Amino acid sequence: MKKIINNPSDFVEESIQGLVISHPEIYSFANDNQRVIKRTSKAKNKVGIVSGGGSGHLPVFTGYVGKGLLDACAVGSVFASPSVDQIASAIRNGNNGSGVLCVLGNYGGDVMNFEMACEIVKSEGIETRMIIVSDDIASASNEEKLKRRGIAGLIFTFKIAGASSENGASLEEVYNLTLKANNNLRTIGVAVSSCILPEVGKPTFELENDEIEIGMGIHGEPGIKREKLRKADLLVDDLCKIIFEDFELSNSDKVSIMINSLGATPLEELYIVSKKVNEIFSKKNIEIVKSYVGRYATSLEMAGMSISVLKLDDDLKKALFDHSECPFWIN
Amino acid sequence: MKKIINNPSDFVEESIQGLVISHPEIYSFANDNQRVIKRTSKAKNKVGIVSGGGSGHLPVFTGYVGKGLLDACAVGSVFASPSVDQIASAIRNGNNGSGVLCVLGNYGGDVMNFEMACEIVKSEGIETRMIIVSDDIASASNEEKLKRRGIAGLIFTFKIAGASSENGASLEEVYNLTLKANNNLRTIGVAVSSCILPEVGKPTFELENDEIEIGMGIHGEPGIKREKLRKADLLVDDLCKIIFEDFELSNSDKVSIMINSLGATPLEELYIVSKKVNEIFSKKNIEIVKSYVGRYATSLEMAGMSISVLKLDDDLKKALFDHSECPFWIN
Amino acid sequence: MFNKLVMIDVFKNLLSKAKKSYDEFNTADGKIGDGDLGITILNGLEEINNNIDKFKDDLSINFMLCSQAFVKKSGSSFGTLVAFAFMNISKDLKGKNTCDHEDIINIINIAMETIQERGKTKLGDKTILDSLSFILNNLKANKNNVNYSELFKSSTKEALDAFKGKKILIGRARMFEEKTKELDDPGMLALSKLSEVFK
Amino acid sequence: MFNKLVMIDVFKNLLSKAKKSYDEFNTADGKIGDGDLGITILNGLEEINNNIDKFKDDLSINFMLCSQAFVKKSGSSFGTLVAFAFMNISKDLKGKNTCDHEDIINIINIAMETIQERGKTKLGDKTILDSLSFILNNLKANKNNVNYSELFKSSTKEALDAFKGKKILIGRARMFEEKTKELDDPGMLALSKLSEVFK
Ligand SMILES: Nc1ncnc2c1ncn2[C@@H]1O[C@H](COP(=O)(O)OP(=O)(O)O)[C@@H](O)[C@H]1O
Ligand SMILES: Nc1ncnc2c1ncn2[C@@H]1O[C@H](COP(=O)(O)OP(=O)(O)O)[C@@H](O)[C@H]1O
Ligand SMILES: [Mg+2]
Ligand SMILES: [Mg+2]
Ligand SMILES: [Mg+2]
Ligand SMILES: [Mg+2]
Repeated sequence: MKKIINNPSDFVEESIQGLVISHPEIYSFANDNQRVIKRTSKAKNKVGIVSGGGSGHLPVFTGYVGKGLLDACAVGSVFASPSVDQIASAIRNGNNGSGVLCVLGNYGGDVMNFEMACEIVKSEGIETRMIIVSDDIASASNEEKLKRRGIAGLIFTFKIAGASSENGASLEEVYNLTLKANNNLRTIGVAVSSCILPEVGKPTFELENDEIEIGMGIHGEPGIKREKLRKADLLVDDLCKIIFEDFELSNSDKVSIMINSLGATPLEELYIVSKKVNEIFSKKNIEIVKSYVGRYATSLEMAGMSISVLKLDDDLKKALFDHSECPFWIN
Repeated sequence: MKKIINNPSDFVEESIQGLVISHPEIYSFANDNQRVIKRTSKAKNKVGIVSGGGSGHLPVFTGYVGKGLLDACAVGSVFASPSVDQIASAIRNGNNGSGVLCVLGNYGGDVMNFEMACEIVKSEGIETRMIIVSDDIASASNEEKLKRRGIAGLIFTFKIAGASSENGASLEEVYNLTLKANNNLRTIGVAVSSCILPEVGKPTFELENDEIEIGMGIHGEPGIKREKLRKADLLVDDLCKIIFEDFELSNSDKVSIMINSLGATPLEELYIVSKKVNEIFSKKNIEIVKSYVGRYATSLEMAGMSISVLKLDDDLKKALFDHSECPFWIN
Repeated sequence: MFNKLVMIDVFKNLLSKAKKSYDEFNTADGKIGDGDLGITILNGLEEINNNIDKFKDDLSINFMLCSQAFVKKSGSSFGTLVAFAFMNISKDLKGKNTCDHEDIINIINIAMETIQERGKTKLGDKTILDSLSFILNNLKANKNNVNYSELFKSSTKEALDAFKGKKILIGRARMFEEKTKELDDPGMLALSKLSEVFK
Repeated sequence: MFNKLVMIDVFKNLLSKAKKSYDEFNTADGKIGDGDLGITILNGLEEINNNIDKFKDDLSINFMLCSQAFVKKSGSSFGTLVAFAFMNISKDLKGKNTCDHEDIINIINIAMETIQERGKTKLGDKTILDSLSFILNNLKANKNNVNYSELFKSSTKEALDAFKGKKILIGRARMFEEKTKELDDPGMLALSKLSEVFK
């Protein structure tokens, strides 16, 4: 995979500079930190929603800064956590005087750094809560759901938290609704080919020509099993089985689904997957209220995709459909 | 590149079925033709905007069906023109009683089939005009601009035509504004790696590990020259030079740009490109009113990108920013 | 004499030839175009052969089936032109069960007119139109005891030779300018290879 | 005795060792994690060495520089834990120019507390915490004429051996369950390899 880049060491800086210069009406740099992106039109008197994480996953994380989504975001190096400093700055910039909810994926470095940053800003008088998103079924058993990684489902939690805060909910209320979203969220993914870190220059992992890896993480962490590539319908059947085994969904349930490409896998394939997912859910009489199909959380140019399910109640549904403004989310 | 598909021969049908089932509020199948997608909420008393072309380019073509964009679209096989039948059906379905503007890329098969389809529906009393989009600088000299291929710039013409028709313009007026858009439009692209046609199963072309191809078409047609891969900034410099040599832009001009990925090239790289394009234009005092950065016109999982420039006047600018509804265009 | 049985035979042979030449045609097209000429030809001929048991004595019906096959299976220029040509030939042959020499001349004429009209091509652009014009001229020059197989083969070969060193002036190839001088037009090359099956 | 000069020497040696072991650490981490442990360690040590001429006699300052280097260059768990540990060590060593045996015990103690608190790890989870605990025990058991190089090397090796056949209970590795029994924890492996440079 050939990359259209300059110096690998400038990869992150240049790409977020490009983001800000391309959409100045949405994104701005924080004044105090060039690895922090904040909303160009700062919100007032609402709970701030802040995220952060490694680069290489665009639109995750910083692409979701915008009205109705994130207020600020700390940008780490490729696949690496932002530093405590950067996160603390993001929290300060995302704070609108009503406390800040941090929404992040469950990765060791990120969690530790967010915890530390929260301690620091606490001493400055900023109240924070943390939602550690853990939607990846493959990364831990159901009993240990809290240890699961956060992957594409992250975006649902951004949207729910953002909408809830925009509607004037308190920090406690925003926290509770987002927690419910995280509890109602499951993702299972499959990788079919690796990506190449700009600084490393060779694939993170190798898969045989007829191999796929179920449950691979968005950094190329191994998944639960390596299997033979098979027809999309069979694969989707198996993935949905994994979801249903983990997550009881019944007849009258309403859900939103997200079919997410890890990067290279084209939309056509995602829609082939979405067709099958819709058929499977419809057979079970589970209503798909809304499907999101596209590149929402990527791993550079990795090929593969994930299926996310968010079970909705009235509050979550309202928050999902609420207005927002960002180039990567269509209402 | 491993594909998540079923039978290659079902690739197109299944992907558009997935599109319709995933976004039923936007897309519907025509009653008379399963290769024609129309708006779910049919417009009234406005000029119909119809397109069509090969599959494998999503969101192009059929993804741009929606209010303020296309009324209907004929879906060809992968990289192949839809048939005369299919196009004629798309025109009938896109017709709201006020005539139909066909907007298509300049490819032999497409042009011939659209011409034929227009003759057929004429005998049924449907008035049509045709805009053959020709934005690809690499595919013919400036003197032969009309022979150029249509690539990512297509989307701008869809948006302009759709907005203009939505505002109640006559067929003649919609035609004229869209023609102006096509005249004001330039695209130059570069491919860095090939895609694989589902039915062929091997790469359409091969590039050496350090090679890129300037001006490659979205079906893998050779470009104007094969060169060494170089730093993004140098590449963008050269591509912008090609644009400026072809297209006189001056000090006070306002433009919109589109940085488009052919598929695998990730957003991070597009933003690195966008940053440089913004810097170059800003040095020339050309105002970029709006940047679109993403996957707007793809070639399956090909890697590479293109830069499009649309010169704006007040009418074009208004049409560009007008409201529209489709999962692939954010207002 | 050309009739239903000959036509069936020809299309069976064309299909097996197209299978053999699949990669060659794709590769030739890939040098200057999108590399789908082998696909176009093979898909169209396969679809014709899938419908070959619908062939009737009335040649008009058969050419319409051929046209529909190419309409259904091809979206590339070559396939579209062939589809249009077959359609116009079908219209012209209404009610005919056999073709003699003059009819064959007429068929080539119709094909050339269709390509000129639909493809906006001129003679000399280095396309299949030029191959057909070599066939036409030779058909006109030889009226008795014609070995059609030989005539098609040699005419399409002559056409290829005649255009060596000339630029391709239409289609995707046009943009390559000088480079196209050394290359055969893929459509002309395909016609030449496919002609080897005529009886 | 540990002082500024020894510290400079240690970090120079650590860097050259990290360069040599870069692939090995990435590969070990890649088997159960995201394959960045070599990057994390190398980047952090390079950044420390880039700042090594800022080292002062006051060891507290030096450990703070080390902490900042890891904060700046690493976003992975290992790097973050190391950064926190260096920070807490720095706080503890304020004003100190040398470390004796008891100080070194204290340093290891602080590192372990930090990792337990920040990493929410327990002894026995098969992580770097366990390697440190073997070092600590051996430091406590040997007070005179200690060859630190040997002690670190043998302790981290003992730790590796002690955990062969046990599951990794934390981090990305946890999900592999049985598979992790046969594997060394990449962090523990790295500490063992890196220990070979202590003088
Ligand atoms: N407008 C035209 N007029 C005559 N022949 C044409 C025309 N366009 C294409 N051809 C013939 O078809 C061949 C290419 O066919 P094809 O691969 O189907 O084109 P494409 O894929 O570019 O649509 C050319 O080599 C040429 O002989
Ligand atoms: N919470 C933790 N507590 C103690 N040690 C840990 C913890 N997390 C990771 N480690 C150590 O760091 C090593 C992995 O480091 P690293 O590659 O930086 O993790 P990651 O990339 O998953 O963030 C592990 O082998 C383990 O020894
Ligand atoms: Mg072709
Ligand atoms: Mg073609
Ligand atoms: Mg790691
Ligand atoms: Mg890591």
